[in-house]
Amino acid sequence: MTQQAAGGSPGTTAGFGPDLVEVFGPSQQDGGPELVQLLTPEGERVEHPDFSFDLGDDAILGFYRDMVLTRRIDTEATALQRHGELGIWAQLLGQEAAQIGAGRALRPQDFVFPTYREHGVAWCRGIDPLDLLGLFRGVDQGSWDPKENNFGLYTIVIGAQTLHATGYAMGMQRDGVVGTGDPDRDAAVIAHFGDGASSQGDVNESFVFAASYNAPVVFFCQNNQWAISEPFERQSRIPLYQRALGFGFPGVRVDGNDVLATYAVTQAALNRARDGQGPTFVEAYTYRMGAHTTTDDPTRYRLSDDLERWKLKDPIARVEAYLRRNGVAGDDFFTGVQAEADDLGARLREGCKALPDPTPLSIFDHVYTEITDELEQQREAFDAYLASFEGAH
Amino acid sequence: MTQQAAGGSPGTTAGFGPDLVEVFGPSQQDGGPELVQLLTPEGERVEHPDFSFDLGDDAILGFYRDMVLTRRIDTEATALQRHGELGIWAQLLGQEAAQIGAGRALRPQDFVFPTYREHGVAWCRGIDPLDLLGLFRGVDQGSWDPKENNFGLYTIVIGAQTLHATGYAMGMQRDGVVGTGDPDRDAAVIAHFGDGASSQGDVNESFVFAASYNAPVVFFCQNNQWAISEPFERQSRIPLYQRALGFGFPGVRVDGNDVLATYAVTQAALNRARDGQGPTFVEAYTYRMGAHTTTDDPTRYRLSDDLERWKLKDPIARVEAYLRRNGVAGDDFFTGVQAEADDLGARLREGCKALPDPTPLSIFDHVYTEITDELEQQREAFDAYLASFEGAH
Amino acid sequence: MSTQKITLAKGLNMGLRKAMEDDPKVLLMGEDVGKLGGVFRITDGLQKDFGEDRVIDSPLAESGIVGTAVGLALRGYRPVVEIQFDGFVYPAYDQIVCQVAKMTFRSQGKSRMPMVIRIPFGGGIGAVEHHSESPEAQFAHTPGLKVVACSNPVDGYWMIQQAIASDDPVIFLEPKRQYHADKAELDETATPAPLFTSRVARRGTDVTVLAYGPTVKTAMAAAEAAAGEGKSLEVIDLRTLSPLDMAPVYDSVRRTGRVVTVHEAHVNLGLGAELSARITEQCFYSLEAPVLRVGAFDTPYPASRIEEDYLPDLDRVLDAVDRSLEF
Amino acid sequence: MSTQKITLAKGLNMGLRKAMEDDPKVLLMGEDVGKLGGVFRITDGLQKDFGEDRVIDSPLAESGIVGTAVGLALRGYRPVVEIQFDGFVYPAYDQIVCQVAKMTFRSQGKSRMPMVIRIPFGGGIGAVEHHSESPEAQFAHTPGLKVVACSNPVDGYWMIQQAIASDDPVIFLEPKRQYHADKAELDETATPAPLFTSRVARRGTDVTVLAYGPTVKTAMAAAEAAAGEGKSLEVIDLRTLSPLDMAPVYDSVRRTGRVVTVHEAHVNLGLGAELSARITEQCFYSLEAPVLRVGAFDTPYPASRIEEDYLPDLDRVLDAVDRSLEF
Ligand SMILES: Cc1ncc(C[n+]2csc(CCOP(=O)(O)OP(=O)(O)O)c2C)c(N)n1
Ligand SMILES: Cc1ncc(C[n+]2csc(CCOP(=O)(O)OP(=O)(O)O)c2C)c(N)n1
Ligand SMILES: [Mg+2]
Ligand SMILES: [Mg+2]
Repeated sequence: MTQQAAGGSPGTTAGFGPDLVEVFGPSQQDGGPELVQLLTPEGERVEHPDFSFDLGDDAILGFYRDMVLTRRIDTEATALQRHGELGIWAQLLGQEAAQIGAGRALRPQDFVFPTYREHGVAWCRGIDPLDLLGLFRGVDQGSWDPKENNFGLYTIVIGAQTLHATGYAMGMQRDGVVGTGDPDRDAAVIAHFGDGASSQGDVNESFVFAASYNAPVVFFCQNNQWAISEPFERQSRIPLYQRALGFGFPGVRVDGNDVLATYAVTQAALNRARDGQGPTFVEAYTYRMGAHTTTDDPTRYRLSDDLERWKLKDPIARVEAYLRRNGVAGDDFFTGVQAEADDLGARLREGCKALPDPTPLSIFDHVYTEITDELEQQREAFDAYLASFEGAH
Repeated sequence: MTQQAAGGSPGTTAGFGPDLVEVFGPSQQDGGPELVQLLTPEGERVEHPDFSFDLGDDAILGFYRDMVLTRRIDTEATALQRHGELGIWAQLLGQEAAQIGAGRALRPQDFVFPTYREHGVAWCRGIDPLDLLGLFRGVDQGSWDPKENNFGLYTIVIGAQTLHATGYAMGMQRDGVVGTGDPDRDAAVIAHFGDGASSQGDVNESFVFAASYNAPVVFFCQNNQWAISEPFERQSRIPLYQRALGFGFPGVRVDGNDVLATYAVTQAALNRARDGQGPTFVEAYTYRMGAHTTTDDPTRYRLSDDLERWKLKDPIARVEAYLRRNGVAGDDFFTGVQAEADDLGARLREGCKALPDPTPLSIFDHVYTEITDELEQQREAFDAYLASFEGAH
Repeated sequence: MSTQKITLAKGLNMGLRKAMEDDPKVLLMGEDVGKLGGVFRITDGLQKDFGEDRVIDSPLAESGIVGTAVGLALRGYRPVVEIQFDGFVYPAYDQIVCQVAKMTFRSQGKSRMPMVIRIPFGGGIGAVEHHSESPEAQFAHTPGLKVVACSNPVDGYWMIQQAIASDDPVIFLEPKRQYHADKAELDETATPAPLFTSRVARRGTDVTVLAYGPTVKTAMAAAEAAAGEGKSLEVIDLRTLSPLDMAPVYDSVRRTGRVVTVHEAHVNLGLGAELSARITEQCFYSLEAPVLRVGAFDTPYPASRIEEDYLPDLDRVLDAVDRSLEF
Repeated sequence: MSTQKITLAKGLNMGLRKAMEDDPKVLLMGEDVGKLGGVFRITDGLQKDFGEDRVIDSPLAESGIVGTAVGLALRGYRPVVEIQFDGFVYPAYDQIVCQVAKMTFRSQGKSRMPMVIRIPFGGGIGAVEHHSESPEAQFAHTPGLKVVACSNPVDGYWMIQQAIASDDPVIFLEPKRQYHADKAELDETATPAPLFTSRVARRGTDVTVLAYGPTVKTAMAAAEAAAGEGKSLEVIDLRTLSPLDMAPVYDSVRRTGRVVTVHEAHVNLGLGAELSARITEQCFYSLEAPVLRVGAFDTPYPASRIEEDYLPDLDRVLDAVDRSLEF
């Protein structure tokens, strides 16, 4: 009933363009004809008229390593949650290419506003993966300094960070680090968010502001097809990259399981921003292979068929196929990366358990830049209260 | 500085389509090539390939009368504010065609969600203009019953009503009054808002919801070029009707000073909605000839040139020219409408001053459907308090 | 088999089902309320039985959800909105305080807002930021809204139905920590107390403890512990936060002369402040000690490893009881 | 010529100008703050002198304004946001309570939010709905925010500069009714009191009256009138609502034993509730009467023709003073 049959008399739709096209039909199952791809699921390099990958095989080896290690962070963290060491974990399984492609396109002076799932981008920014665990273990709310690696704290409230990103980009404009022509100086911001987030007022307002001020920001949306249990179709009935057209800046849909394409497209978008040409929307078309988080149960709402089909597009497998087929890397390399991953896994397991719990009194720290008298009194009273139990037990 | 020169190397923008076109250049001053027009400022009928006006000259006489009377309501109310009888008034001067065209395209079963400036639409819905004054005089917050004329209360919070409209339209879907093919039954909602409002999260969320549920709602935006002191360019760098494309439904820009075109386009959009074809965005391109409200001083922020240019496009003058030129109406008709306007003016002046002030105790009415004990106590205490002054003076 | 043992989650689910059966105008809306049954499974199975038009998965936008619910209410529906977590109600705050709360007043009763906004609230589930908030004071401060909090499975079953039947908008707070915790015996043939009433959960003579939602359990445990030390606590489950049902409170305070309020919200300008002010005003000469307030500290909700230090617990309640008695 | 007579609007305008001169990182943002100088002209002339990059006309979206201000603050700027009217702060509520308020805490002090959110607040200007709200309690209930209210031109000049200098986010409330009302003598060479302190505005011995923002004037008038009847009121202008500066209040209450609070916000869960709770807790044995609260009724703001009945006025304050004295 919510999708009534078109009962209109012919002519009434004149002037409004063609009737709604079936954008979710079979033709869209692979992302549709507009999908930018440079490496097929089978590992074959293809060319695209507008976007090209300008790095060599060395870089691809690096991307491969990044993706494998990122996936290992993810599987380790998932296991740690199963063992009760983390309260929850937001898995990125399947989204490695989207994140590494985007993350490696960044320059040091760029700034990143992540969601809660940007473990791969964090990796590229040099955040110690152990630091990512604190939030999910419940010992902190993100312990890195955003200024150190130009990587913001994870944002839980869906979409809020897209406005922060736009404001930060406005700050860059005011700092004169946009459009100077100096590649070491010109900077941009990347705002990460999901397909679900695209429905939030904040996200659309960030498009308005970014367009209005021509701010140097790339809106990087990982359309992983799901917002918890809701399929992408609930959020939009047209491909998401087209949202940008309604706000007057370009959008492009890239194969988010293709690290080369994601890198190339994100780099081009970041260049536009750094050059002073304003915002771009990048839709990385991908799939959330895992659950929404470790507390989610996707069997309640999606078919395993879907998952199986996407497994064939695995972002890591296709790079491996490319590297092997072209003789860029042999078993040695792959074993080496695997060993590195194992070491990383072990370090995470050890490190996670060793993460210190905050002290109760730390509750009062950093509410303000300096504690207020009011809070100092609460702190002292609580201290005395806690002390009253010592020896009592 | 906020609009940096494009300093990018060629190639970096590949794939993102053409660089930002100058949509606010001279070519856009008349609304641009996409403007749907059926009656020129000189009063000449023109045809449009997609939209046609399907009523006769009788209807045009009616529109003329509507517009003149609506303008009179506006000038009377403005005068009443100057005389201290109203606290404030939101003028519609210049927007008569947009409102009458939209208002007359409605059927009784349709529902309207207005802003604070929809006096012309209110007129079409049969709201007594005197009832419009209560809010601005400060005696009530809208005294009509939305259910009686299917015309909602004025909404002050920018954009909030677009979501109400979408929800109401979802209710119509559930009531089975959409796409049945019965013209007396099929219904739609129209949501009014301004160019400024298009930046609000709520408005964009209403686009998301309306598209997602294919709700029978027409988003009718009067782009009067200003949001108080901010020119349209602050809100969008492309024509506003194109916003809809980003959400997957059609948008069209109509000459909002042309009552025939506005009628035709709105009717077509409403028909789409009633037929179950979902939402449409109509941008009525017009101009706020007056101040934002009676407390505003537009000389602080805009040039009188602009105003003079728009005066040539007056929505009423062009209909008068048409009627006279084609011998549809002569002096008798125009004098008659003028006399009617004078009567209306007199009635408003008298009526406004006679609007009763609410009683102090009415503060407690209708906070809830039944007064709570808590409020009853406050009411009684206040009653006693007020009584304590009686005789004291 | 007129009774069965149910959890709070089950009570709410049964209550929603009953309300939907009784009135075809009742709709459920929210994120993931359909196939998933909500992240807490409160709407489990309802979309299957009532269809997608009555159990509506919404786009991810809280203002949109509440705003469209306003439109549906104006069209004659009775929407029941689920906010996924307390911390995500804020994008909808404008629609709630400016539209939902004011529509009846603005229209002089011509338009009504029979809407329920369900909010899982409170902490203690080991979650990340924004998932453990207690926003009730902000809503209780807003005229036009009614605010209630259930504390147990049986109240969950009845109160949600009563809230849906109300022609006024109701903010319906559900202590998420209790969803799948203790079970209670539900008799579906019983006659429930009216919605906007408090309940004396335990009789006592020394100190009155005022609690609601998740802290009722804490207060009851404290009363049990105190009884062991010879102190008799009277526990009142407020249930309704706006309007407040003060009569049983005043009655109790006039007997005990001492009051401790307990909530998970920040103490500063939390419900305890209003309770203290009213009690002091109405029972000035009965009070043997000032009303003492136990609640979350006036800091943001901390990382979950120390949330139990942050939240009021049995010991903090007992400590306040002792301070009150020693005053 | 070291002093001049100025209105509150002028004081704020001068203060903003001074802050912008002193620190190039200070930016103004909001709707119509540029050429128009804001609907109340508080930013009059500033865009002309500091340019469009420092006085930024924003698209019409409050969440967008505050959200981009967060980003600018993270980049090292000190944004001063103007919310056009109190009733329009709610679309930005989520950004304020979840982002602005929590950023310092979340980042353990690594990120700061030196942001000022200016809100013209309160009623009495004959406006339509949503233009006369008093939302302060909601912000004061939110840890991480600081909340202040100025009441006079001189405070306006100093407090806005102090707020901008603060590294914590400050909700800055301006009594819009006073903008263009009384003038006061400003000495720009004076040394202002610290921002987060209350001020005894008038000494007295019988009853302590606590006010802030627009009600300070009411309280002072009441004190004047009461003096005529031989009653001596001490008036404290709270100035800071979060944190509260209670020392001068307790000191006063210990002398007078009686307190009346006055604000335009709803009584239920308004600042008066918190003041009452704290005073009762700290001055229990000094109180001769319960703290009495004068404020707006617990109803939405009414149509403006009866707003003066709705708002606390001199008579309502005096009535409460009498009730306190007679208690
Ligand atoms: C404002 C807000 N509403 C609801 C939530 C709960 N929530 C967390 S993740 C999520 C789905 C997000 O989907 P999407 O944007 O597609 O990102 P993904 O999780 O797929 O990466 C929801 C509803 C939230 N965090 N914030
Ligand atoms: C949420 C909100 N923010 C700010 C305002 C103050 N305000 C009233 S009208 C207006 C401009 C509206 O511009 P537009 O949408 O173009 O409509 P117009 O007044 O031109 O008809 C503003 C900012 C408001 N009413 N609501
Ligand atoms: Mg997703
Ligand atoms: Mg406008």
